[in-house]
Amino acid sequence: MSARTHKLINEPGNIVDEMLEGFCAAYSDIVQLGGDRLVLRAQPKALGKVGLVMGGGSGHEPAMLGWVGRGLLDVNIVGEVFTAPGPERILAGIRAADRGAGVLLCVSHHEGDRLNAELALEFCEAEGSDKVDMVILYDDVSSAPKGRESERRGTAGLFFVWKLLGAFCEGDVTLEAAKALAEKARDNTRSLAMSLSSCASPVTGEVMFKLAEGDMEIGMGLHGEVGMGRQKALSADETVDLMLPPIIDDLPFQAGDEALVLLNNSGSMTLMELFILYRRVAVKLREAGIRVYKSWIGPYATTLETAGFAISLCRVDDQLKALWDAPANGAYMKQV
Amino acid sequence: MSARTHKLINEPGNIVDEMLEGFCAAYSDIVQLGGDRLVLRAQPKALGKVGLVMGGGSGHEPAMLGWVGRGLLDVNIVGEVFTAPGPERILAGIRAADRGAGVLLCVSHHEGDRLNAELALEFCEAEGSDKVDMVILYDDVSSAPKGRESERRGTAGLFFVWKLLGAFCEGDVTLEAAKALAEKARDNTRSLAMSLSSCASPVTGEVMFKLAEGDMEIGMGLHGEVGMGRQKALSADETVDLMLPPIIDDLPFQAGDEALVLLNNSGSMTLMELFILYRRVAVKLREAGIRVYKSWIGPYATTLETAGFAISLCRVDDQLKALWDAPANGAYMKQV
Amino acid sequence: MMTIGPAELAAMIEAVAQRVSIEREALNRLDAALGDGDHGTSISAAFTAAIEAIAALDQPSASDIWLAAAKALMNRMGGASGAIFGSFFLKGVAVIRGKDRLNKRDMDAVLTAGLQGVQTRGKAQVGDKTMVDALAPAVAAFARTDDFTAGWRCAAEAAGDGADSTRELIARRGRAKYLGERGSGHIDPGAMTIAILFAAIDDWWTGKA
Amino acid sequence: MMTIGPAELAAMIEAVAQRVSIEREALNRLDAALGDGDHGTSISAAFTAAIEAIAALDQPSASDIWLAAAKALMNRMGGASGAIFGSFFLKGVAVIRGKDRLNKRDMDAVLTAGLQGVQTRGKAQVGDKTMVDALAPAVAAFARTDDFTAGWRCAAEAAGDGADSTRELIARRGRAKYLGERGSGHIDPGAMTIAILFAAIDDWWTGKA
Ligand SMILES: Nc1ncnc2c1ncn2[C@@H]1O[C@H](COP(=O)(O)OP(=O)(O)O)[C@@H](O)[C@H]1O
Ligand SMILES: Nc1ncnc2c1ncn2[C@@H]1O[C@H](COP(=O)(O)OP(=O)(O)O)[C@@H](O)[C@H]1O
Ligand SMILES: [Mg+2]
Ligand SMILES: [Mg+2]
Ligand SMILES: [Mg+2]
Ligand SMILES: [Mg+2]
Repeated sequence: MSARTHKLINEPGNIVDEMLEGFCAAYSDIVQLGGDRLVLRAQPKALGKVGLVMGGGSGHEPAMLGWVGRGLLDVNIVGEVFTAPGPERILAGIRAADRGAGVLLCVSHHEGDRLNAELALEFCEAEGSDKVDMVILYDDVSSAPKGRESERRGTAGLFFVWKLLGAFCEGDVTLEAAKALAEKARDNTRSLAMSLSSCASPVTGEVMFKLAEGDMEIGMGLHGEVGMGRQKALSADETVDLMLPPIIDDLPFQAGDEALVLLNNSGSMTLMELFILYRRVAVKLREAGIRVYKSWIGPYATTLETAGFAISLCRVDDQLKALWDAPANGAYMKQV
Repeated sequence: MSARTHKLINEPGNIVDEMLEGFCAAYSDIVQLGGDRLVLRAQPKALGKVGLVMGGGSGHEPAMLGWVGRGLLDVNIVGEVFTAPGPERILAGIRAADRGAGVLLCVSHHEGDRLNAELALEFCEAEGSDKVDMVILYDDVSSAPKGRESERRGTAGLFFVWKLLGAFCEGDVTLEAAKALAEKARDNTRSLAMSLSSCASPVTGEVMFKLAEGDMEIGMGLHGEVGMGRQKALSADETVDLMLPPIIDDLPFQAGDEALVLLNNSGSMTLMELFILYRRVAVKLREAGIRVYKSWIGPYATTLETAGFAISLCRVDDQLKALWDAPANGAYMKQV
Repeated sequence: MMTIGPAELAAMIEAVAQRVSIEREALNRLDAALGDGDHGTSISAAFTAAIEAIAALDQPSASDIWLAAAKALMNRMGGASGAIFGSFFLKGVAVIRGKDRLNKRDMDAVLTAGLQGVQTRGKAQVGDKTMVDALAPAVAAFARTDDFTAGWRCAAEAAGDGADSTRELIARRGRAKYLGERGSGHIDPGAMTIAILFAAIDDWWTGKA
Repeated sequence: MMTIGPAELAAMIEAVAQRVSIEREALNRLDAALGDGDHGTSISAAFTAAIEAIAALDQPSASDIWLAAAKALMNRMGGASGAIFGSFFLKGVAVIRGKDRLNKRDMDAVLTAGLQGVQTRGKAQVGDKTMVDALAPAVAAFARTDDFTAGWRCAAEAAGDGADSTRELIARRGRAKYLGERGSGHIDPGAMTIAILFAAIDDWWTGKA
């Protein structure tokens, strides 16, 4: 199966700017467009609260711009397609998020994101601002073995971290506490993704990688990075049975645990398929004695129009459950 | 471009039941699964309120099951893929929605939905129950010319009607008033859709219709019914410039009007493209003096994994604006 | 045999169900050209449901059988075609009710009522490229004959010709209508189902009469 | 010419920008095999941004030029490669600062510092199938020579050989590392950019010296 190469865009060089204009116009009650491709809250959070900044390449919409809003992030710095923004923009984002109580720069672990965040923090240090810290987030069990968690990639499961951390930072907390909470959420989160198809770059018009119709790839990264290997595509239940154990065994999630569950659509999976997949996930978790606290199914961190999905689990205690249930109002994450 | 024919399902004959099991398990705080493939609210609405029922074929997820919940529908009756449920199930749905103040059966206008709804109402009459009425809803300007609105198809824009009507029926209103409100919302709503690609049926594994890579079809129905004609695919701005005038001129929407705007993703469009398209919609509406009250962009009524989108506008007055802003908590429609 | 009773009606529907099931993929292919490609799957599932429903009846009358078929088609198929194929049987129920066995004249009335039910429900006329293009001539041909043997034979022929005639038509009902001219050149799947139905009955009757 | 001043540094970067822009599609194709297919587009846009930034400077010193290039590469390219290519220039800035013109020895130090910046930032060693496989031998070859003419010539050759050497390697850094063995058989696009960069400088120098 070939990916769709005709995109409804205008000039390939303008896609990020035009996308941001459209997004911020559509949700002007929630977000506003700053300079330097910053997506800011329409109403900044109160002074004296820790600011949350997240940068990243585009092509994953609604991530991350959809999580800017009350109870979520303060600022999203938007890069070119699948390309982390450079240090200058990150610095601008940090400044925009500063409400006087420090800023936490959240990094979804990819080499580009980490390197540019490090550069930005070095510039911050050089400027003498010490109220900025950084947390590296990862969740993808396929990208490095157990014991080397910090080498893993950040993927769809980080959604849990943004939501939990966002709720936490609405309260009167310190920068240190915010970082600790982010690490707690991260260290309880595990994900694994698969793909049935590729996607085409809106910039170059080229298909990102080759995947034959009827094949699947387990362990995909968020940018079409290939994973643990290719095989004939299986049925829904077989696919879940293959993907869930490596997630459960890694943490490990154990009988008696409670977990949030995310089934992330990488782009063009149908919800019908995702619901059918979820059904099996629920059965298997019940068998393992793991209680599902809440579930979310949909396109949260996409890879353009890739057909694929990720399973993410986050083990929660009373603190995390309360944070999960706290209200949120991002354009693409609403907790009522 | 060929559609993806490998689906992550199990037995093709079980997809609707497995989908419903998965969906209702994932969102058990919002919905519950009744017999006869009914999706019901987890907590039924109070006695003495008008019940809202909506039937329809599946394959459009999150429509309609995603709109069951507080402030929205009471019951969704789910049919086979792209196939309206038969009269017996509709009757079961009507009974399940009955809270003693009458039930309004909402029909998205397609021959199958209308015929089965008529049959169900005839059976209701035969049973002597007179507190049931039906409203036929349509919005697609491409399916019949102005003056013959009642022949038009129901498409993505009906989302406005469910939301507004759902909010209305949380109040103490009569069945007659509910029907009048549904008609008011409908009569202020217009939509037009386009596609860049087809989709494959999960039942038969066959591609639904042929559309060459680089071509587009304007005026698509919700089931891949072809529309006003095929042409070479255009840029984002050109596409909007082609699609918006027939919508605006039809009602017509006029300078000074306020409107809700929906950009519906039929499946595998990227949000990046939809934001770029929205940008142009906003520009053109501004030029026409039409004020955007609120906008929604995303997959609301899909046609499996079709790549395409619809523009829908709904003219609103103070009553409709208040109803729009009223809280709602469906699995896929949350108004905070 | 000059009359048809409950057991024969059940056997007749069973014969239809078998034939439709054999033609399932062919009907899907016809529908793929004009509609959504599911007609064979759904009509076959509906007839299977009908024979199951009939088998579950306890000492059914002739009208019980016709009603069970009507309900199975409507509720199992769903969609416009479920309502339309179901209406064919539903409208016959009142005609049959109270009769133990049906003679040729009774069957004329049952088929005529069924056709009327289909057209009241679906508003299709001959020439609209629907199952009516096969059903209407079949019912007329049946009515022109004097006994069942000639009746089923002529109905089957007329239904077959009627189905063929849909090939060049432009649809004015059902999903195919949105195709406009692009639908020309393909036989309507619903009309083909009617042709299969009468052919199956004719074969069943000749193997039997 | 025994030393290089601000005007020559600017011209040198301009020569690189031109050559990279000509090779844009070829670099994209290399990246399509190993990564996300954008390397040519982004490195070319970044060098264009660099020459614009340099043109906007008012009477720049040599280190101003090097800093402007660093910032343009980092901020315009973004991604890992922006940080890495940018670090090459950024680490040279301190070495240049205060110097009006650079002699061959100074340039040795600038390139060596740049390589160190790249490796400190990106942690890639020779053999990891990155731009370091072209940059490290080029810097070493340059340092082994006594004058600019021989230096640029030898650096260009070493960079070209280094880029070639990446073909059979298995990537341990960058996006390509997720491809594993499947990436073997393709030249690393970043290494090719380094080869192009030194070839452009060598040509510019010979046309000029
Ligand atoms: N209004 C109508 N009147 C008579 N027959 C109709 C009408 N609409 C559809 N049909 C018949 O239904 C057939 C399609 O059946 P099927 O594929 O099962 O339904 P659907 O179109 O809902 O998928 C058409 O070939 C046509 O013969
Ligand atoms: N850690 C690293 N150290 C050195 N070079 C690297 C590293 N990571 C990536 N690169 C270089 O960057 C090149 C890819 O650049 P580019 O395509 O612009 O970035 P991206 O991979 O973000 O799309 C690779 O070919 C490689 O030479
Ligand atoms: Mg890139
Ligand atoms: Mg159908
Ligand atoms: Mg069909
Ligand atoms: Mg690249």
